[in-house]
Amino acid sequence: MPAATALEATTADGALLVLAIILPVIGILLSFVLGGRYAERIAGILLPAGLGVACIVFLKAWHSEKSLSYIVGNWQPPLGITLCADGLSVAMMVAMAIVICLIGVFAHANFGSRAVSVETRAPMVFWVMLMAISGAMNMIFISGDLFTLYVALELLTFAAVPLVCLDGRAETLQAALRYLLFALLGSILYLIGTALLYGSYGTLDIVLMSQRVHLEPATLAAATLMTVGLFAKTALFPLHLWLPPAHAGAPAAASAVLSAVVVKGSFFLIVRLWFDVMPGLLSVAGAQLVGALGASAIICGNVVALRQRRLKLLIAYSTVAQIGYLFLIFPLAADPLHLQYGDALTGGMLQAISHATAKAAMFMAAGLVYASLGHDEISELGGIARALPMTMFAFGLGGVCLIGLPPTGGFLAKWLLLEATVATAQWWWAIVIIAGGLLTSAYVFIVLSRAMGAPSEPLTLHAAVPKYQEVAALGLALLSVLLGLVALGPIDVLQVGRPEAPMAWLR
Amino acid sequence: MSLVMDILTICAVSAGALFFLAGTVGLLRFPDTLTRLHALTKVDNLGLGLIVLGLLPQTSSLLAVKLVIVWLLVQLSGAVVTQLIAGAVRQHGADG
Amino acid sequence: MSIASVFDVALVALILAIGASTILVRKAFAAVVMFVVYGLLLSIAWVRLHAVDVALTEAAIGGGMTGLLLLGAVARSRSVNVGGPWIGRPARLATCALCALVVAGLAIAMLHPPEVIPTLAPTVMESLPQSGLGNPVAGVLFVFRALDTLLEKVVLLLALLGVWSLAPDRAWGGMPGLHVYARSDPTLIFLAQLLPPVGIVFGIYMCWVGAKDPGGAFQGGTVLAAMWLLVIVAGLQKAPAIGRLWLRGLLVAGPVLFLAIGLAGWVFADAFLAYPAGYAKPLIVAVEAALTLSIAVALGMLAAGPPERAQQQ
Amino acid sequence: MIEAYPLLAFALLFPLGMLLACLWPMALLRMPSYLAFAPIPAFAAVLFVSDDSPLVVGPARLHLTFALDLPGALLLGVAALLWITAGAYASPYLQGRPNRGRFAVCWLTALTGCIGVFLAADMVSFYLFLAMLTLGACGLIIQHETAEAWRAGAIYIGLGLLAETLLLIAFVLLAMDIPGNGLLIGDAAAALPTSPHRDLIISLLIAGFGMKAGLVPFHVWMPRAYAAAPAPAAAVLSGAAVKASILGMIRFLPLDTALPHAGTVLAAAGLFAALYGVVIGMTQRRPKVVLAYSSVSQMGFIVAVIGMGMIAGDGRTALAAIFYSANHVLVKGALFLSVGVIAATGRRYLLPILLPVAIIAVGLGGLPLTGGALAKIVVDGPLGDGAANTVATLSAVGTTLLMLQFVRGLVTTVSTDQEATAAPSLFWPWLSTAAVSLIVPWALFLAVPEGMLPNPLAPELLWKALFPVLLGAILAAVLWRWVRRLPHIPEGDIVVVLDRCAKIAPAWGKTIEQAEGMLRQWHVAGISLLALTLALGATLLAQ
Amino acid sequence: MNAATLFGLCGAALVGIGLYGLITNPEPLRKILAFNLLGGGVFLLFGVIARRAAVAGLGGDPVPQAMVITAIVVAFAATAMAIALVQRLGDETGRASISSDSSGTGDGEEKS
Repeated sequence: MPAATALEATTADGALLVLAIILPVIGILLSFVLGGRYAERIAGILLPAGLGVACIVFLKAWHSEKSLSYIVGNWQPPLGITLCADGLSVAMMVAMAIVICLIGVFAHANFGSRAVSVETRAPMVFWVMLMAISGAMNMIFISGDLFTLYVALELLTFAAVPLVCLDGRAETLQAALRYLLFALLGSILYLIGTALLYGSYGTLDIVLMSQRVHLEPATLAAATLMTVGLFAKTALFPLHLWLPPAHAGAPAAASAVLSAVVVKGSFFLIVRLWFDVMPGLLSVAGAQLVGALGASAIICGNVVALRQRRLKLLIAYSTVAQIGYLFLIFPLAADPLHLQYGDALTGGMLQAISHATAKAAMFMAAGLVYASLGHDEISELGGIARALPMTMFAFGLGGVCLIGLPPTGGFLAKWLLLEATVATAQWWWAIVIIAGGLLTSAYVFIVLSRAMGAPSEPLTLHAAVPKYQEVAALGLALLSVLLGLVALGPIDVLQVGRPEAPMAWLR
Repeated sequence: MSLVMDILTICAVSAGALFFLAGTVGLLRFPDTLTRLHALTKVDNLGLGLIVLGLLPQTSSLLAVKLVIVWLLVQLSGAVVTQLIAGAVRQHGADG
Repeated sequence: MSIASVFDVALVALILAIGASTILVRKAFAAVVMFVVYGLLLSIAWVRLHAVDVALTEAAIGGGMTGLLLLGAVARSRSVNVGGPWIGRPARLATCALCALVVAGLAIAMLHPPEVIPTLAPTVMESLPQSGLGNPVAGVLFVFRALDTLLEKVVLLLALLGVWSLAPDRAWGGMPGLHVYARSDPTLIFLAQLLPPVGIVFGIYMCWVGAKDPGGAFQGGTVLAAMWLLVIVAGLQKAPAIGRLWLRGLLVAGPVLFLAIGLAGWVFADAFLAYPAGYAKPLIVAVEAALTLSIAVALGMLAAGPPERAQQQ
Repeated sequence: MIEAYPLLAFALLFPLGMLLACLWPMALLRMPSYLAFAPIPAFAAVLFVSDDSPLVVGPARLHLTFALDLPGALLLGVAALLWITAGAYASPYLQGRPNRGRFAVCWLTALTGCIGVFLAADMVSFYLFLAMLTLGACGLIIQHETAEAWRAGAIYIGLGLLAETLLLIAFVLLAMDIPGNGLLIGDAAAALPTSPHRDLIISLLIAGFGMKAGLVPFHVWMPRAYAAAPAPAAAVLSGAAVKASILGMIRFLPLDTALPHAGTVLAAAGLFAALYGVVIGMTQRRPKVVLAYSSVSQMGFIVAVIGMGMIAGDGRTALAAIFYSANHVLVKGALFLSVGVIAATGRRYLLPILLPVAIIAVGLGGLPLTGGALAKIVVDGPLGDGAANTVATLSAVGTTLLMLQFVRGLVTTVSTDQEATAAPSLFWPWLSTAAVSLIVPWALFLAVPEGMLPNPLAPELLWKALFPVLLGAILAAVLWRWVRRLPHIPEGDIVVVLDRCAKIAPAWGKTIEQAEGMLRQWHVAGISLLALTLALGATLLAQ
Repeated sequence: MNAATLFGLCGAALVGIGLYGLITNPEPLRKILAFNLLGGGVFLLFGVIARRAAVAGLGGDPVPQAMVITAIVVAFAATAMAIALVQRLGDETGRASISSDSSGTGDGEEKS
């Protein structure tokens, strides 16, 4: 066996990581053979199983306070591939698994395939793609190799694009095409980066790379191209052209998974890149640039959301804005001056997780509103709060989380970010965070007040909404509210495997 | 012996290259599809044939067989494609 | 300057010229033709870079299959009014300038290689005997980075499902729309009868030889797929309905076997995707064989497009 | 004495439990009848808890802490009384009106928030319950669902959230200054004078709490909200809920340390609001709006007292301000409730009801022997003898004037049915509030040890209190007699300016939207991608 | 300058050409074409890096070569999907373009 400079080893429960990846793969293969009629059943077994695996991994990492790792095929890096789950990975894994499972519950109404006798298109595609997204996300969270991450990224894109145009209307096809092409542009830029990095260091293993990395032209070009490529896939502000039509046009369950889960994949990779692969390489000016993009995303996304006439477009633009918050962690924690300041990273991750739960709930609620009204014009929402109280309550709770009122996860995340702005003396980001919160509350209030107002003409509901769909949305919304309670302990897990910097405010 | 073989190779390959050149010029300069096809087929047949012929003395026997197979396959596909294009031209008129 | 460098410079110039004209030429059809040429030239470049495996793949998939797809798309989109507004000159100039700057950055990165160029080649050669394979690229694909290869197969399947998902609801389970190009020309039928036997032998040979020489599952699979498509286009056989069980079975056979052997490695060789000592080569060859079939079917169906006609029973 | 722990817990959990019970439709249906019971445990806690040992909830890492200190207890006690009577008043008031369930939910939310704020001893729970209070109050304001109510609700929640975000920043800054990892308000206030961000934090706190307290120019929400809310809701909002800001100022601002600059600002703003509320209030006709402007004036006065305390660095100011607030809680509550009672009463039975209303109302201006007079005596010390005292006297004159204006307006709202009487279930809660508002200040005053405060029955003090009232009455008479037309100022006065700003905002929004639409074009996005690549590369290179 | 560097520069230039085409050409098919061209350039970079790292007995580092094979297949899958999308879009609208909001105000979504 070749001797690597730093020997990585399979840890005791590392095998669980393999399971987290291959469970969805098994599901996809089985669905192909057994056909679409069984796809839902297969997903119904494998997605909760994946959640179970994620929970176990989470608990192991939390209790042992160590990362889990697994060396695939017993081939040490740089030759082989490792899987490694640190604190960030396990937290995201569990959160995304929960969101995906609840989306699965919600989707049963639209994509249920148990009753039909022949395979039909939409259910087959939806469930397979949902499993693929879950597998790809797990892969992104735990892979320790930059090229495997590229494959996982593509897996994610290929699973996400068909979900956008599941209903086959021309405008959703257009949105899907836009999304696909722009995402491909993003991933090809990422691929250039991996090539250059391999050329410079002879490895793509994250751990080895972080030991060898230093500033030279190829690394610089690689870092830039990879970051910008991932920006494009995350829909960071000026590169968000594909997001609003794609997320607003997709069926509700698909919108939820796209907005809540899929964009977090490429974001996570950016975090990996700057915090684990090349820690300290981001210059102060670069970090400020990224932060500025995030800030403009917050302001611009929120303002445009405020001006939308359709509910789903409003929520989609709100996603554009919320993505902006995620990128504030770079000026607050990623540049060499502040690298030791872990709170902002924790806040950013928490923001990603609470946005996932809240946004999924809001998209589900919007979908239910659409289903029962037959449209989602905000000005025509009058009376819907009385017809679907639980749904609008879920929407409201999700909105409260986005605004950042306590005790929601959004509050805790913003608190941590604000604290970081103070600690690093960068008050200008605090202004953006606050202004974003106010704009968010404005559009949440507008929607809720319309929904609670009286209808202009007697409300006729197009379809009855199944109770469990409302419960799924409400469950996610409650989750986003209760996320603030992770401050009581589980938040520590985010620090597992990080080099230093315990939480300043909980010490 | 090897000198003779080398000379044969040089001659044959050069002649083949010449055919390719002529064929390419023809492809670019000829006025319509059918005449262009005519130029192309010459290249396929003779140019490639001469080059393969020229290379044969330089290779081992297994590789020689492979080279001949390559030539045959190109012959086959070239002939068929030419037929198809010509047929299409006759049907729709030469607009491409 | 040696003949080789003259050739290289000429090749690079040609590639760039063809590449630029692919972008700049007005007609889409001409652009696609240019692109096919570009693919072939690239595979020559790959040979010059001593990467014959990649050259084969590039020629078969990058140039051939992609070219086929694009040609088909151009042929079909001719009737519809394609195109939007052209982008104004200032924007084009700006894009051009920015692209040039990006290229300059990349060029600087390429011109400044590290002092000691890192390589894994010795490591690979050192570990390769354990797998029993002779082709280092196959070794990397199926032994050291097997996880990537496995996932990539899943990507292929997902892309196929993605293509299928674009079918209208009523056509689900039916036949792909390849019949659009189908024409019963006697010459074509002649070719479709003559070529496939040769092609099949060749494809299998490529897969088999991949264990020790350039070649392998991808290249072999592509050749098989091409033969299959030829038969379909000639109208000798219909494209299979996507709901067929045998089709689904073939599609997943490769990945399933791969996964199964990977899982078996967990039991017998102590790690996922590890091969038991001594059995590595036969197992890998088996996986490659199954993958060749799966890849052939997947590529063929990808090229055939989404189903368009309901299945006629 | 009884252990503090279970009582405090019960005080919070009881309304919270009732709130959660509303998830069950049957309970929701009946809830409006039981609103009066929700604050009883809190009141009991005030009566029976003697020490201020804290209640700590949650594990050691991040806990919520609740405690009953003297200011909190005083306010909580009177607020709980008001919540009880107003709750009793609300149940018949709601009879047969739409949205009863939502009213109950919002009521309980606001109540829980109110109790929580008064009890909170750490910043997180303070913020949490303040937010709850705001949300519940907003729900109460939009109860009638008229256009006016929606507008009032929007303004209220907008300003409320703005205030809370300002407070949030202040809290974050404070949390950084506390040694260790605690988040207790007491520690924060103690650490504030030496904090590096002291001035910033104090400005944020003053701005945040000032918005909540309705300081000019952030008072715009008050007239609209109180006018739009149903009478019982207006009573608790203007009486109890708004006092959260006063309590917040007292808890967070370091009154023991002399901070002359901040104190002067606060005092000036408060005194200005005290006069401004009177002047604008005089131009109003609707009784509820007049009462709202009176609230602006009274809250301004209390803030001024706190500001004077800050100038002097006198810790006893806190209690004085709290005493004044406690009186205001009950009086304002009783007056708002009377609006509903009078509206249900015919001209024939008007006098027996109008008389106590008038006494209580004028009491706010300092009529001798009422709570108002006592409150004026209590705050006399902190205000000192300077200009502030003159302004205070002026304010007392103005308040009398304003209250007479209120009574005058009230008379015009009597029921058209000569014989009508208010339902007993409406009448008795009002009467008890009125009685309580007269008795409780005395009880509190007498609880203060002898000698600390002057004797309220001393003749010179009686005259000092009576003189502004008389002056006010004379002025009122003059004003009504000879000045026919007072200028009409729209409710919420400067909100009109805000409206104009609101018209400009969409234009900006439109510009941003158009720019965003342009950025979403494919080639523009592509160019920005390339530009971004180069910019990021350049910044990395610059390292 | 050795052959590897020459091809490296060629790859870089192809990336530029591909990016230009992808950004400026309004036709989706041509964008897909440009994407493939761009991909070819990127793969060439991999090949150059492999070639640069050649050791005795081996023409190049096999690891990047293997990665390129994987990437080529992925790119083909992407192309197939994009083309299928373009064709379906063409079928639905009779007009295949992804710039619905060419007027620049972004009201393309609101038409529906």
